[in-house]
Amino acid sequence: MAVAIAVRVRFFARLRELAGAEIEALQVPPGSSLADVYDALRAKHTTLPARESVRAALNQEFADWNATVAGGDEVAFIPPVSGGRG
Amino acid sequence: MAVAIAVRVRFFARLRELAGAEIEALQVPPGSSLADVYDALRAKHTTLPARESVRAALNQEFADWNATVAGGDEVAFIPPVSGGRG
Amino acid sequence: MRYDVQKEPIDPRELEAAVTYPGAGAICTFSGIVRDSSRGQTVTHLDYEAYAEMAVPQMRKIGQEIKDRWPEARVAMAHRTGHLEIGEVSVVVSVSCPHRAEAFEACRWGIDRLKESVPIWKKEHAADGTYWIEGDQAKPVA
Amino acid sequence: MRYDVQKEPIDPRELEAAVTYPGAGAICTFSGIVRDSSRGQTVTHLDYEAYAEMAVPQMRKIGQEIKDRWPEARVAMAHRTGHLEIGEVSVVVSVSCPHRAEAFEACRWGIDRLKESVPIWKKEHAADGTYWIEGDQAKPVA
Repeated sequence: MAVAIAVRVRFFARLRELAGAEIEALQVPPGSSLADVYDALRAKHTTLPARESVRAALNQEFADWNATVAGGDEVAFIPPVSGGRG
Repeated sequence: MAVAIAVRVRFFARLRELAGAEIEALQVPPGSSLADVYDALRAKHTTLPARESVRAALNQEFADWNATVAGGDEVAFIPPVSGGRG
Repeated sequence: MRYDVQKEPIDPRELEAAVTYPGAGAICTFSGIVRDSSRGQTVTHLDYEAYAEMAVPQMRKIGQEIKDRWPEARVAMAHRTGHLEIGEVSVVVSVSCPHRAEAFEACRWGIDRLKESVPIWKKEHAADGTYWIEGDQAKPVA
Repeated sequence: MRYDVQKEPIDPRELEAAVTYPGAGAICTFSGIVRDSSRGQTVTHLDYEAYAEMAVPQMRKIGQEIKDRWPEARVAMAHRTGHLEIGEVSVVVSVSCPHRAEAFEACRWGIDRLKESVPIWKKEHAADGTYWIEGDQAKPVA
């Protein structure tokens, strides 16, 4: 197996509370997608919600779940923003 | 002829400049309409524009040209307001 | 509710303070500013003239029309008179509502009605002369 | 152009000053205010949390979208974070344009886009508990 790559994962708002962490360093196999990263985290933090209700950001931009991560990337999992009619 | 009634006429903006007066006391026959008042003034201040480009106000409310004036009324002749897209 | 025709500069924050209430989630504030050009000409300054005794009641009437359409709205309006330089605030309409859609709509409605029905006139001092602005027309000062 | 995510109170006048220019005839400023109720419940206060390093670039992107649609617009946005009491200003979007129609439209567009795409979250402390507000949903804090 190829050497693992390290990404920095950030959680916000309800996801931060559910994960019990703001920032987490994670090792994933090369070629992992954002979906792979989330699934790995969800295996560990079982209270994290299904991917459908979450958006992913890669290096501070919204990104597709199938985007590939690279070593040193900042990954964030983002619950729906406050939105609403207010 | 019945006794005349006295109204107070106010001019604003371009009409004030054309009339050369801000306030004018005017005697008109009882039963006079706002149109009658304007026509009397226009006979005197010949540079005043045609009635079509002016609105009338009676006692500080917009009024129809055929509204009847009474003694002591405040009459105003109002050019189009600044309006526009600004 | 607050309706002013004033010679002094307008402070939009005072109008916003006048419309705030605990159920308000949204305030929309429109400010009209003196522009440096008009009709393709450079503008140097403006003079505004008001029929103040009528203008304030007309503003109050517009406030009531807004309340009829958006019952939870609170409204404040102010218009300046006299000499205004480029960049100065000539008019402010501020509306609060529980939610933003109504706040935008009611504020837009307020300034549109103000511009068509409140007796205040603009004299434009421009590179090509001095004009009274009457609706879409600019009439040269004799 | 000015885009801020800040713990300190927002001064809408500073944002308006940032968008003013000599050709601007209209400024539309939207302020979001903490309401005393939500979902039929009394709200006591809010906490806002931001992904600030992403929120500011997202605001900048919205400002650019506005410029693409209304090239003469100038835009400023600020969002507060942390503990907010009822009546405090949580967010301000201010847009200047030559004329008012565009100023209203561009400002409305700016706040709508901000609410859907800028990563800032609201935690609502209400009579019936504490909730994260996610879009149209209120999710109880575990």
